[in-house]
Amino acid sequence: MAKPASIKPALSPAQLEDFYRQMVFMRVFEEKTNFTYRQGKSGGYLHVYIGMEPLAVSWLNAIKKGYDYVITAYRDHGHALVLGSDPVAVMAEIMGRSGGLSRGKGGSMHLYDIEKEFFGGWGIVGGHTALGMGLAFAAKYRNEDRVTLCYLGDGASNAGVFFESLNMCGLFDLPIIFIIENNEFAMGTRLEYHAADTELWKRGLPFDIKSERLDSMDAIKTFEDATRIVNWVRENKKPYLVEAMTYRYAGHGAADNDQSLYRTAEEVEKNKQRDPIANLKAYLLENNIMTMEKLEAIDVEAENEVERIYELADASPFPEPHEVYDNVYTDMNPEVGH
Amino acid sequence: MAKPASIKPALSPAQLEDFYRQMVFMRVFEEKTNFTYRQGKSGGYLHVYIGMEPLAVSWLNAIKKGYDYVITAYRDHGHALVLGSDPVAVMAEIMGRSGGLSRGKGGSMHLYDIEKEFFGGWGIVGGHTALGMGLAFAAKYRNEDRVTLCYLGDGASNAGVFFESLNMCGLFDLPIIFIIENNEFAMGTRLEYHAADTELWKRGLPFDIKSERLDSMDAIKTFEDATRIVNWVRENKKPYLVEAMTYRYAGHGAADNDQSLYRTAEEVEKNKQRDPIANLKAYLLENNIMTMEKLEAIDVEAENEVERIYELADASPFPEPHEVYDNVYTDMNPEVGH
Amino acid sequence: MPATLTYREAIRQCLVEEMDRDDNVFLMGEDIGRYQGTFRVTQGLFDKYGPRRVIDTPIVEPAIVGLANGAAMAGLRPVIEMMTMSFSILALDQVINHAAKIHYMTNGQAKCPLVVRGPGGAANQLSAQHSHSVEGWYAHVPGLKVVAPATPEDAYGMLRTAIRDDNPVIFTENPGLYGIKGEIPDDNEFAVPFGKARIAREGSDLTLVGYSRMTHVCLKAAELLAEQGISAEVVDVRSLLPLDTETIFGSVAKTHRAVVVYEDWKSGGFGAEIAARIGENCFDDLDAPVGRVGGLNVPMPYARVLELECIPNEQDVLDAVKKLG
Amino acid sequence: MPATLTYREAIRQCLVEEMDRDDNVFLMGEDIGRYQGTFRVTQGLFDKYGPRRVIDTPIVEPAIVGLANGAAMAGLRPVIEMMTMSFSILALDQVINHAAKIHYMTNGQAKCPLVVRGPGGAANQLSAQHSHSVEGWYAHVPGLKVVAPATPEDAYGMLRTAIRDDNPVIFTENPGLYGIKGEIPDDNEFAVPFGKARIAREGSDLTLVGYSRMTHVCLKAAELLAEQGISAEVVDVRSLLPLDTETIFGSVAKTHRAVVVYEDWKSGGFGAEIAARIGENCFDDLDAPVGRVGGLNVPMPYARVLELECIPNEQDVLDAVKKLG
Ligand SMILES: Cc1ncc(C[n+]2csc(CCOP(=O)(O)OP(=O)(O)O)c2C)c(N)n1
Ligand SMILES: Cc1ncc(C[n+]2csc(CCOP(=O)(O)OP(=O)(O)O)c2C)c(N)n1
Ligand SMILES: [Mg+2]
Ligand SMILES: [Mg+2]
Repeated sequence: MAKPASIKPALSPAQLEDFYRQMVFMRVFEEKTNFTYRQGKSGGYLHVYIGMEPLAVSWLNAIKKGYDYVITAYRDHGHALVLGSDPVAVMAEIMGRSGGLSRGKGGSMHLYDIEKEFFGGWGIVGGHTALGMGLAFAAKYRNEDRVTLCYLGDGASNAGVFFESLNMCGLFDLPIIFIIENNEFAMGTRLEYHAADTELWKRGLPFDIKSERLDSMDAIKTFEDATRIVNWVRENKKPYLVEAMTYRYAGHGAADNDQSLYRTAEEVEKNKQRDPIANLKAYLLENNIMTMEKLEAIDVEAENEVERIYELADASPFPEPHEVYDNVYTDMNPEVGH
Repeated sequence: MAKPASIKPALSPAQLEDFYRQMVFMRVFEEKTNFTYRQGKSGGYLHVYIGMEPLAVSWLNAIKKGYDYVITAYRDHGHALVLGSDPVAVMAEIMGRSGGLSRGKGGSMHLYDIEKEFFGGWGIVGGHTALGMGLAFAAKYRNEDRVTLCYLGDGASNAGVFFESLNMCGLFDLPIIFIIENNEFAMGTRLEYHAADTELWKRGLPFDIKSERLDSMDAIKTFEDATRIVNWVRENKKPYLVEAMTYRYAGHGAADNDQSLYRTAEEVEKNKQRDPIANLKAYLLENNIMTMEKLEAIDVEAENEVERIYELADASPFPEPHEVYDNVYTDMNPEVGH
Repeated sequence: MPATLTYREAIRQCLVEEMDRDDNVFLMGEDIGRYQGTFRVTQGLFDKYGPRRVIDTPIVEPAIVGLANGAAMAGLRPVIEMMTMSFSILALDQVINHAAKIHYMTNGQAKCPLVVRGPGGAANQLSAQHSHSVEGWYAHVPGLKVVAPATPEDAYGMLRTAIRDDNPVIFTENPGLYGIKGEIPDDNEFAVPFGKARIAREGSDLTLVGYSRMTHVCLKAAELLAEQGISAEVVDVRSLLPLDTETIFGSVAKTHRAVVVYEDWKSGGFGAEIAARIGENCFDDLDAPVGRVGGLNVPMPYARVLELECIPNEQDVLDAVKKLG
Repeated sequence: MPATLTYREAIRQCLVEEMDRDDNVFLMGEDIGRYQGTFRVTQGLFDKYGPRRVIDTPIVEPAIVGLANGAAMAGLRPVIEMMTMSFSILALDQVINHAAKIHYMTNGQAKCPLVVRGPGGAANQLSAQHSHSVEGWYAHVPGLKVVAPATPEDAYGMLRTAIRDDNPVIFTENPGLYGIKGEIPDDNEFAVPFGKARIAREGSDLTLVGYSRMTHVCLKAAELLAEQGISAEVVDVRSLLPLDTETIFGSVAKTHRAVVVYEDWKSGGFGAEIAARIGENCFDDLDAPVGRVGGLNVPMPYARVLELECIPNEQDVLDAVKKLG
């Protein structure tokens, strides 16, 4: 008997190609953001999703984009891109330009595209999980069937406010999926040095919340899992907790340039065997879904596209100094001057 | 085969009598504190342990008093009494007198007797659980075999800092016992309205912490459980989580005078069948350990003793106004004046 | 017809009217529903609106405010009760580092129409951990609005403004105010704008500047001063952020003397900001240094005799006035 | 022989000396051990002392400070690193409502010898949530001591005082200071007492009052003023709580003019307290109102061009001086 579509969705060849394109684009885009950092064209803290792409591509293609709510921490470029933000505005924001999503007020860590129901982009580890709960609360309050996706790191999964939120989400039956991106590190601190039990999916157990651990390096499987869980939450209007097993290939952020303090080059190399893009590429070739030629064309296209985006972003002017006072309030100015 | 003493300690008749005496004394003492409140001789927030006595008597007689560390929230009279604080100083503190444990600076919620290793007495729900962790940390740091008992309420067991502390205690292998006093209410909010899953012992599950639920209305059984667990923690130098099932007969605090908002009189009556003092009394009679005469003599003795304590406390003068500046710092004065 | 209500009732009435007007307004907090609120401000509202709109929570201030932030970003208008403002300290990160920055970091894409209300300051022997005045910390934070009404009318009218405001508003009450009575206009659109101080009493010889319960202490002091032939003007600041310096400076320009009165710890309290601004802007008007009366710089002790030492009263104000010379 | 060290190294050296001296001293914080500290202040210490005394933690500021409070009550001397002081906002309840009150609520039975240290203020484009100056909030709280050294020597000597102090001490650094160099005495008992301001530069025409990195901004401004023939005295406050008003007032008595400079948001920052005290106590000495220069009252924006608008610089000080007339 064939499984029903809602449980195992078939990804068409066109969709698979699209997934590949989105992941490659994301990776090239983020490598470019690292370049801007090295060039001094962006600053502060800048964190890429390299190696973790299926968490954005597979999950965000499993929800109703522009309807379901999405929120994450500071490792947020990928989410904006998949949700359909103008990539020039994303790059410009990262470069602190007036063409940025927030005209340079937010930067890499604070991307928002509220029209697309993308709620950021937050810098306080764990803090946004309560905001995610609030989004889900609003959907339930208005009796909408929106689902909220709330991403957080393994490090963030220790934060008190996250547990408080799990309890409230369970208590109020809020339609939210918490995705713990277990990339094995909280900055320079390995999982086993920050979590008493490294099986983070167990954090749902005290709250009667369905919880599971999922491999998240395989874009196709992740899409299937995501579809299943998103459907479940939409139907059952209850929270769900996912521990997504992944790995961070890059440093914690662009400024993290001594990774030997917390991992070996061999470990990184070993994990690169799980690279979700290489994975998908191999699958597409082995199953004759796409040719090497076509795949390479997509790679080149991504390079060109990102170059064009970068140049457009770089052409965007810096904000005007007086803008510093804009949007502190909706309706008044703050006290002006030093 | 007889169970080894460390697993099932025999309580001698003398000890049983002593338990009874301590519980009765505690109850009469606390009824008197409520009286002082009604008389306007004490103020603020005042919370009694009535119905929950075994949590103090049985546990604190299972530890090494004056060596093991004890910390709790604001429902703290019983702990001070069992740990051997001068009851006049306890009563005087509750009445805000200079003869009080803190010369009236702390009040009912903030009793401390540091010489006796009693660390209070805290008013911020959940906040002291991290302090408890710190006590256990210090014991481990100095390679002592002290155990820390940290009590908290069912309401407090939702607090983020408690989960953060559980994780750290698990991570660092700290010798601490968290006792969640599940008295079914957080002020006027019933358990099921504040906890997504009312089995609070599960809160240890994500952190690989041994956790169990225990009936705590039976003083003898509680003492056995306590002895077993204290021994285990002392030997294994690891944390332990206990959900202690109990019930609060009094209002949340002395100012909570409309309990019908959250429970029925029948419910309270029903729970009074579990009254730990009546329980123990029945056991002592049934097993011919004590006579009714002796038991009643103890009751009367407690009444007289508490009356004497109250009078001594009431004779203690109020602190002098200038004392307001004392002990803000160990070594200097704060800025003085309005 | 205007009604005479207590401060507590005035808040409740405004809550009812705003909830009736706008389904997006909801209340959330600890023991506010079934238990009717610790200070009974929300009495009856759970019965009236049910658990969808009057929501009892666990004791988790950070998550409560976080939930409200998220809900506000998604278009709702949460009104959060802090059982006491002392507990809001646990949620400061959510208020300061989230709510206050949402509009700015999104460059106006998102709004955070949040109200956090509850009693600030000392009640009666609640001891050190429960007696904080925190309005000064909040008033230091751009992105927030902070108000501290002293009368039932202002509580009623400013809460309306707060609920309809698209920015996060900290609305500080005071345990000592809940029982005071006053007239409320019979107008469910009555709103007191933020950023306008109120002359609570006119006078010509000196200006007493207060807010919240201290306004009443200033008024009592003014009466006692009047007996001594000194005519004190009392400015009730009401709104700390935005702050109506125009009214304050105007009064000082007239009286040439000022004493700022606040219950919070004296050193570093918001009264310092008010005093500094008067000093800076009214330099030529001032005939004496700007006086300040604040709470004693000690944690709040339990014993009533000590507690009373800490909280400013009218005698402390008189002493400060005397010191101006 | 005195050594020339960076501010970062000066702190590290003091940590080493105090850890060598007293086994009760331990370090705890996020990424301070194996990762050597985000700003590399604790570099090498994990290797030297091992995981018993240099402890990496999860990212749980409230529990970290709570643990430290408990450990301090039990006789240890924890030195906590906040990765940035912005994150200490999450732990404010533990600092303010626990650490600061332990000694008082126990009426002296317990002590809380805790040091919380880390960088406060803006670094470089860290945006709104990571750029807070919080020393003013802490300096408002009786029971805490709060210091903000500007030089390697003071960092070295004040950290020693902090670690040996039996009270909770907030020790604010600044990202912009870590790299500056200075001489450190060759004396592992060298300690700079709290509550003593430092005259960083003598002058006669006006007093600039600053602390932490702003001391250097004041010094630069003083140089520029000297070119204009104005002799500015610079008072480096160093210790906010206790505050050395004697030195500040003494300088103002000499110069008759003062400008207070701080990086924190201008409105409600601790500079307001300093300005208010000068205004109150030096009324007859002052020839002009007390000027203030603070950070712009906006959340910190990301774009460098905007960020630079927010942080006070020497030109802003010159402008304020000019305004005094
Ligand atoms: C409350 C708080 N404390 C500390 C930091 C500094 N910090 C930023 S990211 C980070 C590590 C977070 O790790 P994780 O949650 O696993 O997310 P990842 O970076 O791996 O995506 C730390 C410690 C912060 N931003 N907020
Ligand atoms: C952070 C904080 N929030 C709210 C309160 C007010 N409050 C005091 S006790 C209490 C209920 C706590 O219930 P529980 O933890 O079950 O302890 P119990 O009173 O039953 O012993 C509340 C809400 C507080 N003291 N601290
Ligand atoms: Mg991680
Ligand atoms: Mg309870």
